[in-house]
Amino acid sequence: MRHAMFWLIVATTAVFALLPAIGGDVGLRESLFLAAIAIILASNLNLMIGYTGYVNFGNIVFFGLGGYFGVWLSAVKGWPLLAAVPAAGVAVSAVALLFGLGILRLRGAYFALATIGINEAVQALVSNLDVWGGSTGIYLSLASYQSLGGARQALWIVYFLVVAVMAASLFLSWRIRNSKFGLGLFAIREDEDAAAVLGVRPATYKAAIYSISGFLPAAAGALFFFKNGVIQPDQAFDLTLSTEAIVMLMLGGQGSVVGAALGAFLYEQFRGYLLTSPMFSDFHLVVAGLLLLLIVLFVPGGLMGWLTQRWPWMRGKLQ
Amino acid sequence: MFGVLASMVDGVLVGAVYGLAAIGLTLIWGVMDIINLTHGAMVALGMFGLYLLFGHLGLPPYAALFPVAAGGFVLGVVVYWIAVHRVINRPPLMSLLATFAVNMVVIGIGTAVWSTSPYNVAFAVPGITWHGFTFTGAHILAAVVAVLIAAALYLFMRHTRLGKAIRAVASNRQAAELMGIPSHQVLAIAFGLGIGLAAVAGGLIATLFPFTVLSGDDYQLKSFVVTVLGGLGNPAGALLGGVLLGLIEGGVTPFIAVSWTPVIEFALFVVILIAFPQGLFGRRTAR
Amino acid sequence: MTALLEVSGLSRQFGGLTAVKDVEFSVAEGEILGLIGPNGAGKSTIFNLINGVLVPNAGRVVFGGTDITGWPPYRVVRQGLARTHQIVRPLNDMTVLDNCVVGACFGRDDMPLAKARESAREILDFVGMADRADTLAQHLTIAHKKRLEVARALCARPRLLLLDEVLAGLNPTEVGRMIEVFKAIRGRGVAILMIEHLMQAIMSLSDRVMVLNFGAKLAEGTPRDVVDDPAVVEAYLGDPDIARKLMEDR
Amino acid sequence: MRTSRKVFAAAILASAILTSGTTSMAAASDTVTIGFTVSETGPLNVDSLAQLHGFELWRDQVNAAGGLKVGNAKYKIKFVTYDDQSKSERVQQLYSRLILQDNADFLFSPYSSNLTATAAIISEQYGKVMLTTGAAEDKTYELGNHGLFQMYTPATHYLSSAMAVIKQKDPKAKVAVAYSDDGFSKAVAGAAKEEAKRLGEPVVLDEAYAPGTTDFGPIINKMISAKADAMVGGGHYADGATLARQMYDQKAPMKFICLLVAPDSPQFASLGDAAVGVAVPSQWEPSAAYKPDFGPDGAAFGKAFKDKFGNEASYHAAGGYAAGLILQHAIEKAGSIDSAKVIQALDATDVSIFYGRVKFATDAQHHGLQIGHEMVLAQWQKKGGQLTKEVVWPAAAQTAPLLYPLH
Repeated sequence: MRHAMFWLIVATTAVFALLPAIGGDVGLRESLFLAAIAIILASNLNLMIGYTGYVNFGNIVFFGLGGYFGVWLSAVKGWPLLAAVPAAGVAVSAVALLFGLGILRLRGAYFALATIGINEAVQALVSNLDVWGGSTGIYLSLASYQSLGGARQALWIVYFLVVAVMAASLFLSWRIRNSKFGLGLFAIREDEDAAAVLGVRPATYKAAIYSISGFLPAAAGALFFFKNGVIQPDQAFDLTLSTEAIVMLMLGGQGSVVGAALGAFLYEQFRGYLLTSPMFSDFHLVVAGLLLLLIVLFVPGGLMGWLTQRWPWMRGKLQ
Repeated sequence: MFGVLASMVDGVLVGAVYGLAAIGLTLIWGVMDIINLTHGAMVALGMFGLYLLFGHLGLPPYAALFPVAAGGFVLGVVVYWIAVHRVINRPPLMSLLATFAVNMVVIGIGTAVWSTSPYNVAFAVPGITWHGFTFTGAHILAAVVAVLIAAALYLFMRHTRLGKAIRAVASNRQAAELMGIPSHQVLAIAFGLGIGLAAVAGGLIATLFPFTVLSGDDYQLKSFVVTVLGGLGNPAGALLGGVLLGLIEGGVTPFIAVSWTPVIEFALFVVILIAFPQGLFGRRTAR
Repeated sequence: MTALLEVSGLSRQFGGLTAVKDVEFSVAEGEILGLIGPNGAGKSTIFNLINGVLVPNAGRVVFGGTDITGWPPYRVVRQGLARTHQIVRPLNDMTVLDNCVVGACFGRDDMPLAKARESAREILDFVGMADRADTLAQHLTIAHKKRLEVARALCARPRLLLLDEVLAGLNPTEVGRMIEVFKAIRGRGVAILMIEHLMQAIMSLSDRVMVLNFGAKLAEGTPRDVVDDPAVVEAYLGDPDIARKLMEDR
Repeated sequence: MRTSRKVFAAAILASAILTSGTTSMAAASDTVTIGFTVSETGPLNVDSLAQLHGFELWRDQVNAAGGLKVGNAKYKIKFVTYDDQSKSERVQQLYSRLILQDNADFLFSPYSSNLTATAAIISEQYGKVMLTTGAAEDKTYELGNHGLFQMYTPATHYLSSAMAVIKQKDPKAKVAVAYSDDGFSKAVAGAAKEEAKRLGEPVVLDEAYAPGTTDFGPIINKMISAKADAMVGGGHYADGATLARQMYDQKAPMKFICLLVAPDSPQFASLGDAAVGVAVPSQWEPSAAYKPDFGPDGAAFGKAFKDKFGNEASYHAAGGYAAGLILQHAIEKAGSIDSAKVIQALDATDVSIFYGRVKFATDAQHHGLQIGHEMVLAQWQKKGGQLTKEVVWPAAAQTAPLLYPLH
């Protein structure tokens, strides 16, 4: 059963990597690129919301900060992309640890609010940071892609790296879910005080998972904005992206590895469809909002919750 | 020197309106322990409500506040029964998301109808000029109206049966039900009141500044800051918190670049949330 | 007998109210000490002070020779001192087995996951809940939730178990079963400090009994001594006849 | 387990169908497809939609005349557009889609410099031509692109005429610079400050405000405190209009006000008296009478636009129309719709249209930067109780004398 999950992750990764590569289909690549980013965001958010029960409403701050560190290191400081991306992850994890020690004293909705505050504060701060170009942000010249063999090849490389980060996110979610660490997190989610009485050290666990959940989104942010060619504060710290990640998680089912990924994938495709369909392009927000409302009111467990409720035997198999 | 003072007076005037906007949020928060993420959308609807009543029906702006409030109240009750009623006893994530979903729907419809272009309520009230600095009449009136509404709310909560029922439900839902208070009706009314207040605040803001469908979000964020400053679920604190926020904004802007104000604002928000989870004034109740 | 737990001068105020006042007692290795007293006497507060949920204003808690005063709960349990809650606190959305695995994982032995799972199954078998291992904790009956609470605490492989009114709310059959479990626990050499209102049970199980009233120790001794103590009878037991009957049932 | 894999596979399949639902239809041989994204929603939508109207007018006129002339053939023009929501998130996906699925032959840029830079990474790879309007920042053309061609005068030149006017009228005027904290406005303001330094005008206030700002009270108080005589800056429509209105409401004693973008829009007249005297650097004005070598003259364009959309054309609209016109000119010159040939033709372009002269830089450092076009300074004035926008600078294009000081 454990191996089944492993192979599922391998198979998903392979599909993502190979499907567009075989035909050289850039359109499919672009669409899967956004899906992979969504899966990364939702999976790592799942570590906080689904596993630990803490609602990180400002989760996009990791993505944005990672983007800034990554673009700055690669475009301004001339680091190779392969060094800049993990460095962005490490830097953001370190920053997250600092934030986490402060705000993780808060619980429930208070924590959620504080995460919004952090995202807004960071955005406002970065807008004033001249090293990072302030509100103008940082532009990459096409020459930045030369070391990867030109823009065309660079975009493929970035895509494969994003798929790798996605695979790492899924793998991380799965390993944590089945680890002692994960068990401690679940205990915190269910009842933080009871967990402490059982020997779980909540403060350490929470700070650790908050920091860990920032690592891969930061790497994804570095890759996304490298490919995007420009990074500016309002795109990097866009709160709606944060909330969309939550919607994805709800759609798939919080707490579940497959659920987070599936929710992200489906939502992303759905959004893309709504945006480009002439009938719904005006109403994509309305449709997405109604969908979310219906899930919250009637299927709070999301897709996976619903499936395991109908077929309880799936519960054990899908973790 | 006069510049700093003028800036602070302006801050207080605008702050009273921030406070009014925050009262709607904090009332709902205090009574039903729900952070209402439709707040911003409702503020925006209030803006457009005033715009339509003033621009198309020709109502005087301050008279138009009454139908705006009434409309907000009705909408709030409807939203309560559709989206909030079922999530009220569930984990905080659920009520956050339910209200956020409503927010998306309202903003989505608003965007389709009004696009995201800016709108303007074009009217002016003569102001007061003092050492070359002018305080516009609209600012002064908005602050006065905000304080009047806050006072009316206070009296309502203290001295009417319904107000007392709301406070009873806020402090202990089960106990209130045992005393024969139909808690869900009361909650629906409280939610309606909160939305009505958000809408009125939106209407007042529309008399001061131009707005788009998305403007409500800014005031929602400010309302969070104000709420945290003033104490969660505390209407009087919210008004004070609003004025305080306005003062801070007005007090620091003469000395630093305005682009740093949001940094200070949100850093303050996070720090106060961590250091004083009860807010600077008072406790976490609606009493 | 060497003392496993030594509590001395323990005090705690809430605002102006003194909940626990200068309490002193000890529990020996393998002993069962019953803690009784009227509602609000400070019994649960003492548990909270011992396991670190609350920090005492004064006094010392020494466990197995280590001063654990003011330690946070997660450190206390790793030292081998586990507890149950008066109002059960199951980890609702987790299976019964996982609830116990948490206890085992983070308990005294700091077990790896696989070993903890094994150990948890063994404990579930021991308390007679093996057949419920895969049920979600929230779906259990109250009796089973109580038993889960005990099982989970046991999984930490404690040397001392604090039981907070585990029998309350159970029907006589269930009480009987639970008492069997307690006896078996003692059989394993685990000391127990128990709060209980069910006199019959506490009198029959305890080696010694301590009576608490208004946050202070009123009496301490064998069940017989305590039942015969007029102060205890007045403060808590009320009717001397009932007290006598309790001892006869023993 | 099996089920989960099936579910997942089904989901992938379903979405694959969703994404590839619109299988690319090969463009019919007698049409030219032009693709671009429009900011239908979000903060850029006013300017972006004005620009779209310009594009549309051009398309309809060309199609009504039988189509684009390429050699002996005539091609009808077809647009494919998507909403980018004023965000860069999907821009690359949408431009990839435009190029690969919708088979766009040519591209227009999204509105704004940053979205354009993002889109250019895609267009450049496929050697596509992308005409930009509303991407005024110089640095967008310093990134190494070959197919990007700018229709607007670059940002660094926006306020030079305003600074010159101030110098001429009052050499000792104290200048306040307050601008939206976005790339374009910042670049404009930065250049204006340089220019002020060069001309010896003291800058007494230098403030950037967040792009969504609606309350300018604090900044206006600062201007008054600093005793500024002239104010230059602004950003886009919403903030500019608000700033003008609040300066009027708060009786800021400015002798000269010049704002970016906003006062150019016909909507600005709705400010009433608050609009009087506000100047704007403009890419184009209906009254500016350039003699075109190609296409309609300004009056004809302005009339056609008003007939079609019911309002005066702003310079965004004119820029959109001009972009179409320049593309048409290059295609006709190249006699081909092959991108490489059209790029050559654009490199060689030096033509006057109703919008003024258009010529692109061809050096590697600034390829595609607009170097032919010059801006005018327009000012709202009251004539017989009617608000009109007059060209006040340079003297050659002047339709009315400058109003200075305002108070």
